[in-house]
Amino acid sequence: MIAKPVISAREAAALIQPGSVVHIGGFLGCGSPDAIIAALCEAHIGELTIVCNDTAIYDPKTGRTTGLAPLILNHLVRKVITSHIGTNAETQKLMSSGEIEVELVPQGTLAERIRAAGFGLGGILTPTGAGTEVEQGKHVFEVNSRKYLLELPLPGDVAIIKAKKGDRAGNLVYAKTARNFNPIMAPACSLVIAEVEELVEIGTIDPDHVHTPSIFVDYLVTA
Amino acid sequence: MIAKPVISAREAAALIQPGSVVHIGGFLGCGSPDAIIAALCEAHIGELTIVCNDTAIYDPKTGRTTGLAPLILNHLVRKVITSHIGTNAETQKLMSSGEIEVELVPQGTLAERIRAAGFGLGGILTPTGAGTEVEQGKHVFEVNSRKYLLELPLPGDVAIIKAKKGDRAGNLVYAKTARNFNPIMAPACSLVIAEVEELVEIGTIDPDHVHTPSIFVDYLVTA
Amino acid sequence: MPEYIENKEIIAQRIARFFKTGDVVNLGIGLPTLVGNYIPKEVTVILQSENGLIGLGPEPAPGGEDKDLTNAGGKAVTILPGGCFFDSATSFGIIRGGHVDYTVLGVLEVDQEGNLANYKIPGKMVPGMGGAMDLVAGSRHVIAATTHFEKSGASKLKRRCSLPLTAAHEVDYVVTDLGFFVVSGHSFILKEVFAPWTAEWIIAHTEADVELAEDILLWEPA
Amino acid sequence: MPEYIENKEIIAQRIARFFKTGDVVNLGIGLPTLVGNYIPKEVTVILQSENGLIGLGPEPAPGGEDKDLTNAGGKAVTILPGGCFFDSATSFGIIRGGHVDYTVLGVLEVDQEGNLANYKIPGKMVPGMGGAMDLVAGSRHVIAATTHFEKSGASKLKRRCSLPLTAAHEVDYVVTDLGFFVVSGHSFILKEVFAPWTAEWIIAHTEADVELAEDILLWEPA
Repeated sequence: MIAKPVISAREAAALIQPGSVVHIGGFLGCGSPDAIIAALCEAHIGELTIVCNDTAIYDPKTGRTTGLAPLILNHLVRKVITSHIGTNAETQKLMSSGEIEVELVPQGTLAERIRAAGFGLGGILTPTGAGTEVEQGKHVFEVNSRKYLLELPLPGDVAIIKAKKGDRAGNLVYAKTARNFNPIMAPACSLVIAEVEELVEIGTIDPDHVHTPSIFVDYLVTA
Repeated sequence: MIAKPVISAREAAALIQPGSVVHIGGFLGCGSPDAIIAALCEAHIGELTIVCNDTAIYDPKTGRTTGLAPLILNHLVRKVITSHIGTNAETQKLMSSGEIEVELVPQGTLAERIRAAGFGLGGILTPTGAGTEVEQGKHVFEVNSRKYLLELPLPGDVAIIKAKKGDRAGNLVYAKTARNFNPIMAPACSLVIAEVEELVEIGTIDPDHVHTPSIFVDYLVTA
Repeated sequence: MPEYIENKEIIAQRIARFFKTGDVVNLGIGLPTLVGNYIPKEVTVILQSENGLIGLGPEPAPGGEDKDLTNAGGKAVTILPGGCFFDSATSFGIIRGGHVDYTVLGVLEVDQEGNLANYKIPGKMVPGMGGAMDLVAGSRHVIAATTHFEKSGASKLKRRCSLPLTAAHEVDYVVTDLGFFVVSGHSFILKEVFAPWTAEWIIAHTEADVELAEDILLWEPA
Repeated sequence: MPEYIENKEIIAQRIARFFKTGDVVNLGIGLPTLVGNYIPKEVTVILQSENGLIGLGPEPAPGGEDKDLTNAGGKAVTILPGGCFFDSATSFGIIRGGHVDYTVLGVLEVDQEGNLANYKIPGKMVPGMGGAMDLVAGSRHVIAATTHFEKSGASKLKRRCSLPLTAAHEVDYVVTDLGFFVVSGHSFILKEVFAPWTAEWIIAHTEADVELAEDILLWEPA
């Protein structure tokens, strides 16, 4: 197996072009690549379109943030494709002012659209959203007398994801609910940077326990 | 967690009605539920429609069989939905004589159709088979100037699958390439019977290592 | 009739009685989370959390929080023996595939056609649907858990939802702090009246059409 | 010209030179499997097997077979350190998603439009497509590996396939025991002639239209 470059979070940020479509793993900050997010803020890589489950947590009273919330607070985001912005008041504020465009996608549809992009599907039919605003502008099909919406793939330029453990080849293992969107984002993006808590030697992860095969990972960041 | 009934292969066979649509895990016999297959033969449960990667191996010279080949040899199968019958000469013979109907499906499409059935999708768009006989009778869509076929879900009445290890709740762990179609068949079928090599107590499998969550498994067979 | 005082606990208490051992249940954020406190000891349900686990356990003891183990509200939780973790595609495969027996979720509005609105108020609040649209479209049974009235005093059980829908024609049951209703598709059928309320008072205070079930019961919460 | 004798090893030897370190490669059953024997020591390719693994290693030593570890042909194999296993949906996600750089597979016929037929001969032999249709449709580069002639002496490089297609317009390269061809979409472009053959002899013995590449080479296998 081929070892992947192990780089710093700052070097990772430098690989990401302003204006990129960036998939970011995590669920309200659980399982987010926090070091790379911090480096993106520091390098001020802006005009990003981010694909993410949610815009994480920002509490205006305490100033506490989780996950990718700092990208929103630092005005680095032009568009968000996400299922939920309700725990980050700043996203809604910037949406209202017109600075950020928000495309709301049901969470399961978001997951399937990302998977479809990585796995070479031209789209999937889901019952979710039928009869709601989500249906607007979409092809509707009836299969076995149930209505389904055709949802299209959602690829990205870059995925920044977070794993508990990675080997030097890029095989990744996630911990608990920190897995969430991370495994499906890796195949969907041209450039994949994985932040790992623990970096181990090739051959030390049981091949039956690998959650993300090494071939999906281009760079490793230890954090 | 709730413990699932642990039954014999014979009891498992008795749960399967003649004429059922049965998904059977395995790849040329690797990762097949061999004990349940043998019990089906013994109980002579027939008129089955089977969904499987292949009809396994039958060597007419030596009489050697693997996986589900005995179901074919015992004339228990009316229809096969599969990607490959080339290693079981009997399947082709019975197809030619009209006893067995064979629906050939590309392997990746078979996997996605099974997954779609289990995961509530109304279908998926795949580029596989565009411009071939597989396209016949299917809706064709153009997405980003590539042709895709709409492939529909493939649910089953019963899944018989094989795992290396299962806990009493039904959480399953597969070994190596014996995983193959087993994990995706469980969600796709109304009744799921898992044959396990090793039965362990609830709580002894690391929840990050589970390949098939317990909720998909109805019965356990030790073999 | 006594003066109405909102009572979320009674809603949770009643919903907890829906389940039998082995049911897979998803409890939404907020009010539905309370349901977990009332599940009878003799009934073992399997709680699913859409961020990627089944076998959701109780809150951890203080200091026992694991940053990698949270529920769909971002709160630290635990996992029971025999539970397991999976990614978001699998989690919503479980949900959309009909493998969740009951989803319990809060509403802004629910109507007699089984429509439910709970994800945005245009021009005012747009949190997003999160996993709610999938949960409502995919679960076998959908239970709307809601106080009977808005803060304004208007009933949340509508003839027709006015807010953007989370899902169309998917709600099966509504449990409020006044009673338990089955959605027939053209009315709410009142199956249980919670003491001290009466069917007449409930009908008089509900915007939607309410019919009385033939086997209507009076339930006296413990 | 010498008398033609079919030479599968030379095909494998030439195809092995396509790859660079890090490439993900799927080698089909039969002739393509031989390619693995010729990959240069200084090049590390990652072999994918569609039954669910990357990091395919050499055959096990006799007695070292593991019933749970086989390749797509059902043969006992090994896995290299850093390899991993996955289910069939993931395996074909990898394939269809363009994450396999090269797929090498045998053919019954290949034509100058890049069509390939290798999964059935109607009325005679219907093994099924297995994973071939996905591999050809999904891989970044498709290499058809075939002896130049059928047993009958007819060329396997056709103007137009007559057998049912495995995939339409997906073949990029054809390597036979006479030479290496690029598929232009309307002809085969002969890029390399394998000694001792000549371009003229190859053209004369190929049914399809063959054009000579401007930078045509003569390759003398080791």
